Amino acid sequence: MEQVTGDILQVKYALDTFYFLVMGAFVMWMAAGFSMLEAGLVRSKNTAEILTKNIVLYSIASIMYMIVGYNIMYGDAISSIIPGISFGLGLDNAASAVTGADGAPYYSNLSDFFFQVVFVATAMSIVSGAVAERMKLWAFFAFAIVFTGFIYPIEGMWKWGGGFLDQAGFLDFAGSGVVHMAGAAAALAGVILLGARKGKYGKDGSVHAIPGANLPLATLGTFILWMGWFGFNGGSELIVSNVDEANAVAMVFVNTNMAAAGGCVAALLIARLWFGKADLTMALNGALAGLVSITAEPLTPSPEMATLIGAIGGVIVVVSIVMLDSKLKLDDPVGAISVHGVVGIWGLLAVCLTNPDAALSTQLLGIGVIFAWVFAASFVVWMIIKVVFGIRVSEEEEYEGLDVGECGLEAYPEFSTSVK
Amino acid sequence: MEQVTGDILQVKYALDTFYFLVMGAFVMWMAAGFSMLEAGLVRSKNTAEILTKNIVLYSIASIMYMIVGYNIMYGDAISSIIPGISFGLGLDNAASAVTGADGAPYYSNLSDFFFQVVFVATAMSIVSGAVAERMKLWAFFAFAIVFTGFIYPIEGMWKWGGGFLDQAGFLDFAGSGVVHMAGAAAALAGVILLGARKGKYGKDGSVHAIPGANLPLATLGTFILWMGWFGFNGGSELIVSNVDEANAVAMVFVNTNMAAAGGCVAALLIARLWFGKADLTMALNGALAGLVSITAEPLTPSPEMATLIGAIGGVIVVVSIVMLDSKLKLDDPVGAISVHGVVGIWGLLAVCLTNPDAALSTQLLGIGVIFAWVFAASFVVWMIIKVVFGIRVSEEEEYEGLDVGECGLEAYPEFSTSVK
Amino acid sequence: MEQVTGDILQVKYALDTFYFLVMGAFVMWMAAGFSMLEAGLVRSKNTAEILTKNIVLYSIASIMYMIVGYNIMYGDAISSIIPGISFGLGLDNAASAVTGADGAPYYSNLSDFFFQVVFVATAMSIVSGAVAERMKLWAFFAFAIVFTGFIYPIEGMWKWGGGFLDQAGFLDFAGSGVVHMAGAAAALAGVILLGARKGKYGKDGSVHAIPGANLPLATLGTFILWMGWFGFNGGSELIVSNVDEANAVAMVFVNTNMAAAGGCVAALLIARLWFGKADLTMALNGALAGLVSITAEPLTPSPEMATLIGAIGGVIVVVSIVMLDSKLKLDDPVGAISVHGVVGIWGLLAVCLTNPDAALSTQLLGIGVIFAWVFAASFVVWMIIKVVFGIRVSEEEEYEGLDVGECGLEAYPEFSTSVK
Amino acid sequence: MKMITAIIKPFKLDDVKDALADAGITGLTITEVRGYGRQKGHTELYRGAEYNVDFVPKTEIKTAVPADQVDTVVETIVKAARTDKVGDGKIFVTNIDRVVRIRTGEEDTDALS
Amino acid sequence: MKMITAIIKPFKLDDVKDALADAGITGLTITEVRGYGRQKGHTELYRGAEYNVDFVPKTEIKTAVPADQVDTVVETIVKAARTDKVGDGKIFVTNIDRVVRIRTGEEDTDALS
Amino acid sequence: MKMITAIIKPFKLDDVKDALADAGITGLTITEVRGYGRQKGHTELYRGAEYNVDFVPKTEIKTAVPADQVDTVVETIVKAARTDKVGDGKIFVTNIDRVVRIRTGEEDTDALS
Ligand SMILES: Nc1ncnc2c1ncn2[C@@H]1O[C@H](COP(=O)(O)OP(=O)(O)O)[C@@H](O)[C@H]1O
Ligand SMILES: Nc1ncnc2c1ncn2[C@@H]1O[C@H](COP(=O)(O)OP(=O)(O)O)[C@@H](O)[C@H]1O
Ligand SMILES: Nc1ncnc2c1ncn2[C@@H]1O[C@H](COP(=O)(O)OP(=O)(O)O)[C@@H](O)[C@H]1O
Repeated sequence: MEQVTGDILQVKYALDTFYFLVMGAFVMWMAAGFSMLEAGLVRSKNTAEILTKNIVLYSIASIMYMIVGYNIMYGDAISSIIPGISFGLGLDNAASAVTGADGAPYYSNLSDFFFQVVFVATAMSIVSGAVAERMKLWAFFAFAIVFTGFIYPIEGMWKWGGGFLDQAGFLDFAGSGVVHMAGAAAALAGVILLGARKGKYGKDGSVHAIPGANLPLATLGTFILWMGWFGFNGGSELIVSNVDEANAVAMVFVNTNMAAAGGCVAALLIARLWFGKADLTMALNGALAGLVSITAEPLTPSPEMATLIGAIGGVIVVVSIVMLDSKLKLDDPVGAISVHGVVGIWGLLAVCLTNPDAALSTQLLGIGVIFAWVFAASFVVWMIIKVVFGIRVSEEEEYEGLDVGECGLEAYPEFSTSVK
Repeated sequence: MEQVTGDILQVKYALDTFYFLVMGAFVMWMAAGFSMLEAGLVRSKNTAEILTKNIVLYSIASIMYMIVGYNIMYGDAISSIIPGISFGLGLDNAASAVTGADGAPYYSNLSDFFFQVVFVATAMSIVSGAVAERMKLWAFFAFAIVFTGFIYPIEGMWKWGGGFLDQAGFLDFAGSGVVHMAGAAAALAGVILLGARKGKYGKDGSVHAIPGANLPLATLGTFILWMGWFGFNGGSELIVSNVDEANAVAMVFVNTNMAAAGGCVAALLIARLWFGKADLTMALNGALAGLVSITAEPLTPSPEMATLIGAIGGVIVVVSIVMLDSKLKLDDPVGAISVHGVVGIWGLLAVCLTNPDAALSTQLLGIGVIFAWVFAASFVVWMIIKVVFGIRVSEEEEYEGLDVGECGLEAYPEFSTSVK
Repeated sequence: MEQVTGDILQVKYALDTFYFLVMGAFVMWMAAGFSMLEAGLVRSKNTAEILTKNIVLYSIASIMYMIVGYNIMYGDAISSIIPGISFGLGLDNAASAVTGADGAPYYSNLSDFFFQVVFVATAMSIVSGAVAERMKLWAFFAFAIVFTGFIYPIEGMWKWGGGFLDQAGFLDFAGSGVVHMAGAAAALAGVILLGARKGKYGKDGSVHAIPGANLPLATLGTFILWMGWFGFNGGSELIVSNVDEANAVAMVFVNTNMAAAGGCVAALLIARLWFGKADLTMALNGALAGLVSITAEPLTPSPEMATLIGAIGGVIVVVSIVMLDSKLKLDDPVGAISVHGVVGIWGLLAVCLTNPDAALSTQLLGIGVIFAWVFAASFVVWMIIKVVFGIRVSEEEEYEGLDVGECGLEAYPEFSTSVK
Repeated sequence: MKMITAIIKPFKLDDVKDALADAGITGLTITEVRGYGRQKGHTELYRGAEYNVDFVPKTEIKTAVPADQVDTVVETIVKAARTDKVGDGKIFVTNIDRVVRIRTGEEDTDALS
Repeated sequence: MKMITAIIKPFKLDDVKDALADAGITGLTITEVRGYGRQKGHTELYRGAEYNVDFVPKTEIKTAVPADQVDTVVETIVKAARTDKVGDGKIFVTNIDRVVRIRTGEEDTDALS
Repeated sequence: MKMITAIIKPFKLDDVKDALADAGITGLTITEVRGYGRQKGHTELYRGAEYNVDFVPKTEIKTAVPADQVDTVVETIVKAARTDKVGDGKIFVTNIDRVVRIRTGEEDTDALS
């Protein structure tokens, strides 16, 4: 009998671990999504560079989080604010522990690491799009090291590592705040220090559009992100191996899908009404906004409510993109600050609509704390990099394109034309 | 002991739910496949528009099916022909029900919804390719609302909702008919009402090829569909959690793969013999035809037989594409009517080759009923849209491209040349 | 009680089968990765042809391995060197066998076939890139038939089929040697017989770069391969359904990811130091080299060690690509021989660093045997094809591009410019 | 010999080519160009920001002909390329001193036949 | 009438276009070309192998003007396109025998207004 | 000064460029064009339907030279571009009234050196 119970626990452990790994692989896939989205929304002369940034940032994130980030976020903390520091990954669970007493582990520690490491890469991917087409490649990598090794893990510890935000009752299921708004805050600090692309704003304050070179890529990127998000939110339930948890994961999948659908349709409608055209890039940003909106709470809303939350996110993102672009003159080529930052805040607030455990004040506290920390810390780091190495390429390199300047090659050597 | 049995039932429920969700995510991924396939096979000036259609139709399908479609298809029906109507999604299963008596649920209701909703999106995706490069964007969306909310769910209820086709013994495992031929029938009605693209047919009846702008995208789309089809067919077994079911799912995976391989090789060979060249687009359509062929019955054939069924599908699709194009003058830029419609019929007939429960007459009944209903209903809806709003863009917009006309942007602003 | 134990065994069987199928689908997805990688790294005029090669080679591999290859590799062998020959696939396991005595099957035979068939396709995909832009399409297919039906299965039997290499203690977890180096050896034989592309080397021995036409595609391909590799290595653990196995699979996922990250960063750094530019294509090859490096042993290294093993692979690949290209004048457009062959050898040797069961001499034996067999057999087959049909297109066709010559269409009819 | 250079609307290329072929002109070189003239391009909104498309795609056709065929050719092009809408384009006639056919070294009118 | 053909750096196109518009020139045809001159292109390493980019992207602007406007136009272009760095480009002035506006059939200076 | 315009097969560009460089010509502007002539293009089947590729890719090379160098340059191009197969292309020589170097304002032969 004990043998049988042990066997069942082992199977559950295996199922939960496998679930975690599959969901993690889906999230890893989001790295490809960000790459394609960003590569599609920049000009052809800066495409190889943004691709280099994306694949290398994912690699840097993996390495830094393994070395120190994971332990900062989930290791023994000094206090609920100050994390401890230690290095490397520990051993996995023994079979005996799993079949042991109450509170036995549900899944492999390493599967947990895998799931977590793809999250930090997601946060960092948000940054690359916003600073595209003008930031130095190696300055970006320097920032990536600090962000993925320290800035993100510290605020991550405050919430998911059981720190003070968690204790205060701040709710963020899969990371509208911890991941998305954090990435956007780091991006915002970078964009402010970096300035707009040459030619984006006329001397007379006029705003010029700089169309992305390859919209099929951008669309592919959005679909990849949409798919990967099933892992992002679906895996954040952490367990699947009993009826209640399985139902919860199913609910998360459905709501994630519905919010994206709502955001996509809403953004397209707004764009159509406002600009007179069905701006594809807005539909794409709308779908992503729907996904960000639901990420803080994909479990408690009904599917209808999730659609609505996503749709509101879709409206917000269009308004925010236009405002940041034309009023605040913050040049964000892919709309990352709006999609992940502004809509991330909406997502955190929307938790209060359906989750009885949420309190508006605590949600605001969380938003304020995460934003303040990430923005301030990032600002300082960008500033140091700016002073020491410089963060912006020369004007000439910007005209010629970063591909040739930084990477020594062209993304489309046979297609691209000389103008623009 | 009871506790243990309950635990096992819970694990099985969890495994089946998880399986359903993963398979569903694969099917969702097919939306990206259709987008890339279609974006690759149209001209560059119509690419952004077809992408917009694809991502938005997926969103519309999700929303409409949630609101009303799912209930029409699987809710309480008035008779075996007339479905009932109700709105929204119900609660999920309680743990107690799962561990209860015989006939307990296997998997989460919401995971079932998720799996079903991606199917309706697939059916709708078939339509977009056939009417590409000339249909008004918003007319298409209007049709999508009706098709995904009503036309598809009604015929879906007749078979999968336990309606009269199911009762008659009509067999369609994963939807060669319910999904693929249905999509093609709706597409056919649209194509007939819409007419061919300008320049497709000369005044003298000559047929002009209009090459797709980006074949790597089309190939990527085909690979995505191939991958997603493992979910489409593999998930349609519905259960995986015991030896027989696991074996069945494995068989479905193998046969799905083999049929695609057979279709791809056969279509390439035919194209080589017939046209003198190894037409890549035919190899792609051949692979898809193989997949459609096996979808009605991926379980009973041996892998060798599955290869053959797929190969016949690959031959049929090449012949059908050429006939529709040059004899019937039905202009279908991506070959959707042939791939999903003509080959869908072949798939439904091929069930009789290996499944002893199948009867040719019943299969023909099912083909006739589904085709007649979807074609007729779609024709009426397209006609209403045509009369009220118009379904075709102006000749000038068609020359300039729908991207600028409908979406206000270009898919490849830096690459595309002016000719064509 | 017995019923319960049987139920648990059934669930485990189902879980392992499902795990196998999902991992196999990930590996199948690598076919898309190779397609996109290769399509991105050739010139636009040869893009449709390389796509045709890729999707059709996958189909041929599926069919040949079903007909004869699988049985050669895993059927009853005549001796530990000479495989037996038989055709077709057998029946799957009965439920009674699963719940029977010791040594009962863990998972569906057909799921095993599915997992294995995608491996042979991977090996064959390696070849297509190396011989790109000059080999005749149908000569390539002829080789694919022999390679996937015989050459690969025979050496596969020596290791994974329990043949003499296995008995000698040669270790190759997921196929750095059996799959990757084997593919590279076949490619090398082809490249030697084929010669370099026109214009690659000047009469004075100068080396000319021939840039790939579409680096976003190449990057997408790399991300797809990275993702698919979780299935490739993760599935090669074969079982997941208890604590130890689940932990092992998790470790394999983590190490696979870390090795790729290490390879990517290392290759980029070397390229930057050596060439002065952050060559994106080297970062991509570096990530793949990291993956190949860890494939022979992804389980015993710590994640830190895996990162290092991958990083060394990343350094090796850059040096190897440059040496093969400029010193040995072996023209390999995508670097396949270096990534899969040279680094495959490194991976096999690196097993000795962490696996106490490994012996350097046995690893060298395995490397020698596999390389010698595959190279020699492939050389003979290529030679026969060369003599009988010819393997290289005419000079004129090479200038015009294989797309028009072999496939009768262009990959990008609206974009490509005439120069190059 | 004269060089006739016509800037036309891209979708008229086939008509012009066919008309010229009918008129016995069998040598053409075409270039994809972009034009700026009375037909003013348009302003679009991309992500809510203005986007001027100042230049309109045009196709340039060049054909070298003996001086005595200039009138016919000009007329043929005008007829075939005309849509009566702004932006139909221009034809420029310029003088050529010398023509050489690379393959044979033939010169002048021989090189054109 | 004269045809003024200017080869300029691509990013100067907007400046030149605006300057010409200010000078009353409202018809232009531009072509994307690649140039080889004193500005020598550069050698890159792609995957460790040399890669000569001999040709530099340039934009060619053609505008047909009445003979008496040539000096103004040339001057305007020189001023707007100049960066004082090698590779600023060249202007060529050639003679046009005849101009026809396709839409109306108008000829010569009428066709240019 | 004369403008020499040569339409050649694209893959001959490097040979022609090198031959011209050896002959002391250091300024070129090239354009990607498509040609229609004796070399007739071809008919393909795409998805079973006919597809005429009437126009063949060609490269146009323009170089402005002092009048006394015309013969050498023409000869050099003919030699380097010749494959003796139909479609090798044509060379056109036209007159230039005036040349200006944008960077310095130098005129005519000074602008070409
Ligand atoms: N002065 C000019 N020089 C060179 N090209 C010109 C000139 N004027 C017009 N063009 C070309 O002719 C095209 C059509 O001219 P436009 O003024 O728009 O219409 P139309 O010829 O019908 O009056 C322009 O897009 C441009 O390419
Ligand atoms: N002789 C020539 N004939 C045709 N085009 C030329 C000639 N010389 C230069 N060009 C064009 O002018 C461009 C600029 O010339 P270049 O010699 O690089 O600089 P600069 O004009 O400043 O001396 C070249 O890239 C080429 O397109
Ligand atoms: N009369 C012409 N005017 C302008 N370009 C021409 C003319 N005739 C030929 N060409 C150009 O020269 C190219 C080669 O001409 P073609 O007649 O095919 O071969 P060949 O020059 O060997 O006789 C054509 O593709 C076209 O670009």
